[in-house]
Amino acid sequence: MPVISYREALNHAIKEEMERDERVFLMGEEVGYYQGAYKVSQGLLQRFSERRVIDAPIAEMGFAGVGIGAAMVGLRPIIEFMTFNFSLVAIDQIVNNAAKIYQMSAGQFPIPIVFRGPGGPAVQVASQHSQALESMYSHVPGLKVAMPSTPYDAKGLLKSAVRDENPVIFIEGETLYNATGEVPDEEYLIPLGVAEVKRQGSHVSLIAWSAMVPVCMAAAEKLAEEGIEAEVVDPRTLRPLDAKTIVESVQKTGRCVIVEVGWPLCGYGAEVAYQVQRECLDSLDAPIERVTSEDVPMPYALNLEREVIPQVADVVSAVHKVLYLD
Amino acid sequence: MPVISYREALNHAIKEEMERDERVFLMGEEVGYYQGAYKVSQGLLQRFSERRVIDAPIAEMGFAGVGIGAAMVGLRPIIEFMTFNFSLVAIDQIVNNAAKIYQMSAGQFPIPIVFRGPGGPAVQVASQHSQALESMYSHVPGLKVAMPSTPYDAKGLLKSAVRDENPVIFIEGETLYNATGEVPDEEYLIPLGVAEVKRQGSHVSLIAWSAMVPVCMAAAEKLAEEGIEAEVVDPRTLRPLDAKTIVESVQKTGRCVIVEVGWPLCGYGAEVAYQVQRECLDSLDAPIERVTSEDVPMPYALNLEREVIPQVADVVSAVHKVLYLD
Amino acid sequence: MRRIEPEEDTPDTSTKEELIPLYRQILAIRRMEEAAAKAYSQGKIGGFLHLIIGQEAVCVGAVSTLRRDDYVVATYREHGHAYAKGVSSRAILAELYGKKTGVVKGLGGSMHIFDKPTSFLGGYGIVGGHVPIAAGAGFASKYRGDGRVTLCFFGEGSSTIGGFQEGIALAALWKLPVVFICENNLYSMGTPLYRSLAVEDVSMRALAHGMARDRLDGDDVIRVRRRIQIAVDRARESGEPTLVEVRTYRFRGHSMSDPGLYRTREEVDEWKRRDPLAIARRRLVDECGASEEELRAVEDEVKKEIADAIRFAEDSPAADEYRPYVTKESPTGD
Amino acid sequence: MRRIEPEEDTPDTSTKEELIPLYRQILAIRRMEEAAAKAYSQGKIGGFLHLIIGQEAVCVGAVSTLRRDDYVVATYREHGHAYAKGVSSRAILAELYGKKTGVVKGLGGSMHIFDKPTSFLGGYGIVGGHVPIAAGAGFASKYRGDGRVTLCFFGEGSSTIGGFQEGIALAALWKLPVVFICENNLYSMGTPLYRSLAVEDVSMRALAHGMARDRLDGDDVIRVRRRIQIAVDRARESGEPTLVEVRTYRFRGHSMSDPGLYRTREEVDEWKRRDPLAIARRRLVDECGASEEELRAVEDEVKKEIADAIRFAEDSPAADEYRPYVTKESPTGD
Ligand SMILES: Cc1ncc(C[n+]2csc(CCOP(=O)(O)OP(=O)(O)O)c2C)c(N)n1
Ligand SMILES: Cc1ncc(C[n+]2csc(CCOP(=O)(O)OP(=O)(O)O)c2C)c(N)n1
Ligand SMILES: [Mg+2]
Ligand SMILES: [Mg+2]
Repeated sequence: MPVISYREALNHAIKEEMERDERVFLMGEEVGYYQGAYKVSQGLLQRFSERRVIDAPIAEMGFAGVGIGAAMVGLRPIIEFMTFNFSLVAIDQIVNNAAKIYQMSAGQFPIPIVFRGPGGPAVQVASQHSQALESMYSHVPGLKVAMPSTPYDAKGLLKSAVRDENPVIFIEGETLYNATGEVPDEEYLIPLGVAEVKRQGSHVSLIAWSAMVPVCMAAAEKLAEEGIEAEVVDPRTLRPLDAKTIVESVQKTGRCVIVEVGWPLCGYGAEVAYQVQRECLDSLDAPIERVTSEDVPMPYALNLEREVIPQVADVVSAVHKVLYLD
Repeated sequence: MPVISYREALNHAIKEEMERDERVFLMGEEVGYYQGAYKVSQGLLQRFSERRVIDAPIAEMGFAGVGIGAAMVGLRPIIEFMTFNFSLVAIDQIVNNAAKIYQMSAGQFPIPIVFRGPGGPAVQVASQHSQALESMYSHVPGLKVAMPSTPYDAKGLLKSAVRDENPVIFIEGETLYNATGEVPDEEYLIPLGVAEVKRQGSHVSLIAWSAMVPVCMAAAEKLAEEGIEAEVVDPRTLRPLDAKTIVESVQKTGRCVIVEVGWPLCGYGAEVAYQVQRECLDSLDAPIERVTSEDVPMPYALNLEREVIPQVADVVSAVHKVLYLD
Repeated sequence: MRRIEPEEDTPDTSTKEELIPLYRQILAIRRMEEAAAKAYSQGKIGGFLHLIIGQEAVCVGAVSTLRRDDYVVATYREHGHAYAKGVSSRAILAELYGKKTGVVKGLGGSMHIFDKPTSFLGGYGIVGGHVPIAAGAGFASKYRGDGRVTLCFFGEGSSTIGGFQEGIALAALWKLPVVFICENNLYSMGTPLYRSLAVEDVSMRALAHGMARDRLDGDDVIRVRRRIQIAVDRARESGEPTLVEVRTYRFRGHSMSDPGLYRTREEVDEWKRRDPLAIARRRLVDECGASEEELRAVEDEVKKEIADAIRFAEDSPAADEYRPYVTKESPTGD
Repeated sequence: MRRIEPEEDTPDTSTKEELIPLYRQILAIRRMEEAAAKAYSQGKIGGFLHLIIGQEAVCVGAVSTLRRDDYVVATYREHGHAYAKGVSSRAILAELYGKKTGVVKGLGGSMHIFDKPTSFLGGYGIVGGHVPIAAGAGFASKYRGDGRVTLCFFGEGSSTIGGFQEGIALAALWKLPVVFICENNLYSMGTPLYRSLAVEDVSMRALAHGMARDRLDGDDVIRVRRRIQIAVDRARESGEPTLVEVRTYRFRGHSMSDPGLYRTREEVDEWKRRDPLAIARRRLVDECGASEEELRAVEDEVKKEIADAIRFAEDSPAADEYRPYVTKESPTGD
């Protein structure tokens, strides 16, 4: 199977969907002539022209709303946020309009729109540019939230997101763009709301998404050297959440560590922990542990940033804790 | 002790703090000549003049930022959002500026500011005006979040919020403004980060804040008729959270029901559930239950709204469930 | 009283054929709003209720320039706009009553009227938030080349917030066929113009974007119709947006819960003397030679319509479903 | 090339006493930025690095009109503004290196310089988000009557977003002593002016708010100083804000990661012929009778300063604390 990057997988997904459906267009800052701030839209302007690949001025609230209005009347916009840090100036459009118009109109106006872009801390871009906001978006009924961790998932999920009849918040891993993986040439879709076990294991369940999946896979390798077999479950979609797959894993392993790059208080992992304890209380051999970034705005200095963001070693010691090996 | 309304308690707190500290001012839509959309600022313009009670145009992002800038250089603003539904157009200012400037400036510029106003569903104001956003704000390091449930707490917490050196998100219960309670004439403060047991009980712990506290108190009365003694714990501040008081209660009762008016997925209650299970796994006699609003945008019709929002009966049956009486 | 045109300004003449339907709409909206106010005071309508009484000529005159498939985007004060676009008084009042037969099945209430058949894209509750949506509808028309025009209504108090400012900036930059109509009723809740705007001429907001602009008084439905027609033609023909400020006045408070103490009796009375309903009727009689009989016939018909609509609302079954309208079934995933 | 003043426009004459310190600052900023670029390419600086090379005369000329206790609020492209306000090249470069001795202890990096002693209220990373903050500093000055003036810098690409639009609207409505300075360098990342603005004259954004405005070319530091002085005096004396557009050009890409392929060599070269550094030096020699020796002395001094600052940054200890700067100890509650 061809091996391509996460970036290319996203690019192919957008290209294929735009070829497939004339109603799909891409709008955002620098998506056209500049080929995308992270080059995800490479070549699309040349392929589809200014009509369907639209460079927007810096006005996220405005062009997010333009996308919602266009979706109301039958188009299928893909709105790129240069990064999701900048989605905060547009979040009212997403929460009060995109997520609610289908309900306010009693089903007359579905909003088939995708808001996509990188999320989560990159490297040394400091506090205003290093935020993981998935728990905020996952909180809101009417939205769907997808966060792929591999090129294969990125392509399959984005294509599904574009075909979905609802607003989808599609958060890409800013540090994953160069990650490579096998992606078939044939078309495929990955349904929203279906988790995947990325690694089989019997001793502990690691629940992680986006950039924390590779961290957990690395931790699992390390743990394997100690004879600890970790199972890595990637929900892939945070709303709707495929709790079943997670619960089955924890019922099998009896131990659960949830790893996320976001802040601890009210992080998405708290929701996972709640659902797991409700279904697995009797099969839990240890309290559920969470590994998160520290409860601080991100510092700039590399050494401090490393202290703040979950590292492989943090996951390993959390596993030791739930196995009472610490 | 004098009995006053929640609205009056807030009004007195603002008045006293403005009298005490010349740097404190109140800014927001209709806070002056109109005396406040919910009349919380009744009489303040007359008492303090246009200089310190400022009617702002409809520009939440703008005047939230004005408050932050003023706080940076030494003033102590109280910014009123007519309701917290409208804070979403200003959330970037709160998350990216108010919460981070103290960190970005390495401690040079603290931001002593209060963002206050009603939150949570009122009655039949429909989906764009019926949201409980506390879990979004509680997620953000650098902020504090307070949500009083009684006139006494409202006054004591608001006065502390105004004196705090950090940005405080102060969410008032839109349906509590007319609630009355005893409030002493003498000055008092309630520290941020200290929960209160509103009712003693031994069979189950009900964790609730803001408008859900009276609902839980009513449920506790009903349960008492069946001989079930519910303990009601009100964290009062969601960030920082006084987990200790909650944990002690659950360790005593062995059963925990968390009640919130917000949406279920990634609601604040999930965080409480995570912290409780981590500390109380062995003392839990049943999985932690949560009672929340349904996972839907709020419908307008009264009968539907009632179905969506947690009612006393919902709390009672959740308690039956954790007691295995259902 | 702040007029825009000089007192002596006389709007173009009209004909019975043109004016009677407009008069009928103004009257029906007036009666519908009065009926809603009554029902609200009886506790049959809940939540917020923002009436447009006194401003009817603006939405009626403006929407009368549209084709049925043109779009209208409005605020929470939108009953009149929806009615003018073709939503029935039955569907509107049943919605205010929170009934299953309401235009949005009792899910939206007064602030959130949406109606696909008449291309009414909604009533919105977040100030300024609907302006980019209107630009989006215009964007879609340009994308498709469907020749549709979008009208976007908002109040003068909403002309500062980012959503409005970004929305018009994008419409101007991308040349979208949208007419932005500011219903300047001199107050934003209790705040008079001069305390919310540095420049009272809202149309000047267009200058920064090279957008066409216009200003007029909104008491005469024919004037509104003529002037908005120019902007609508511009949008339809050249695809360019216009910002139009229309001076008007609400006779009631901001919403039912507002006693409106911030305005003097005199001021309100002065404006009532320019009641768009009375002006339209006067012009029908004086200029268009309409007979009292003709007009009374219209008035009786409207009376019946609203009485029937209220009965319909009263008798309709309560709203009963909301879960199907959160997430739409999709080919992939739940 | 889009000039604002006619080519023949000759700015006011200056004196050695006035111009040498300004020339020195422009030069120091130029060398500091070049040193930063070098360190970045060596991997000693991380994250985003936005250089102001080519635009130095704007911040130097503008900030030179201020008192030490006046406020400056800037963007992520703020090294020059901070230096002009008095932050040392040591503190700035050590920050870029992520060192404990940096102006914000390695917590902010290139985009977030804050310095209380010089009333430098920060470098901000969210476009437009800092504009209301500048209005807030101005609000505080008015509230206290302390006579301070606030300068707020932003790019032309940031003149559409809500934060900017609401910020200037409030400053105009409340008459706040703030000068809003648009550094119009013709590009917003890779987007040229004409694709991001319907009207290229950014100063026209002031018309909607009745705000004073001005436009000028930013290549001559004396011109900038004279014209900004007028706005600063207005703010100080009448408390009124001004919106000033200054045309300028960045010689490098948007940030270190931008190759700048969207501009032709010719365009860049044409602008380099108007290098503000060269223009200031030429004026010193031609008009102010400065000798080559004098200037070389300044240049050696600057060279030493930056070399020392780099050494300081290199030798400083790594950043080592961040937890104390999340929540401040307060009288009540943690
Ligand atoms: C973002 C936001 N802030 C505040 C409000 C509360 N609010 C609703 S209507 C209104 C006044 C609007 O005045 P104007 O735009 O002049 O319209 P009018 O009501 O006069 O028709 C306010 C402040 C809101 N709905 N949205
Ligand atoms: C709200 C927001 N959207 C997008 C960005 C990404 N971004 C950073 S700088 C920039 C271009 C700004 O251009 P301009 O305002 O002209 O300033 P210049 O960089 O030219 O000095 C963009 C799009 C951001 N920082 N904030
Ligand atoms: Mg108004
Ligand atoms: Mg620029």
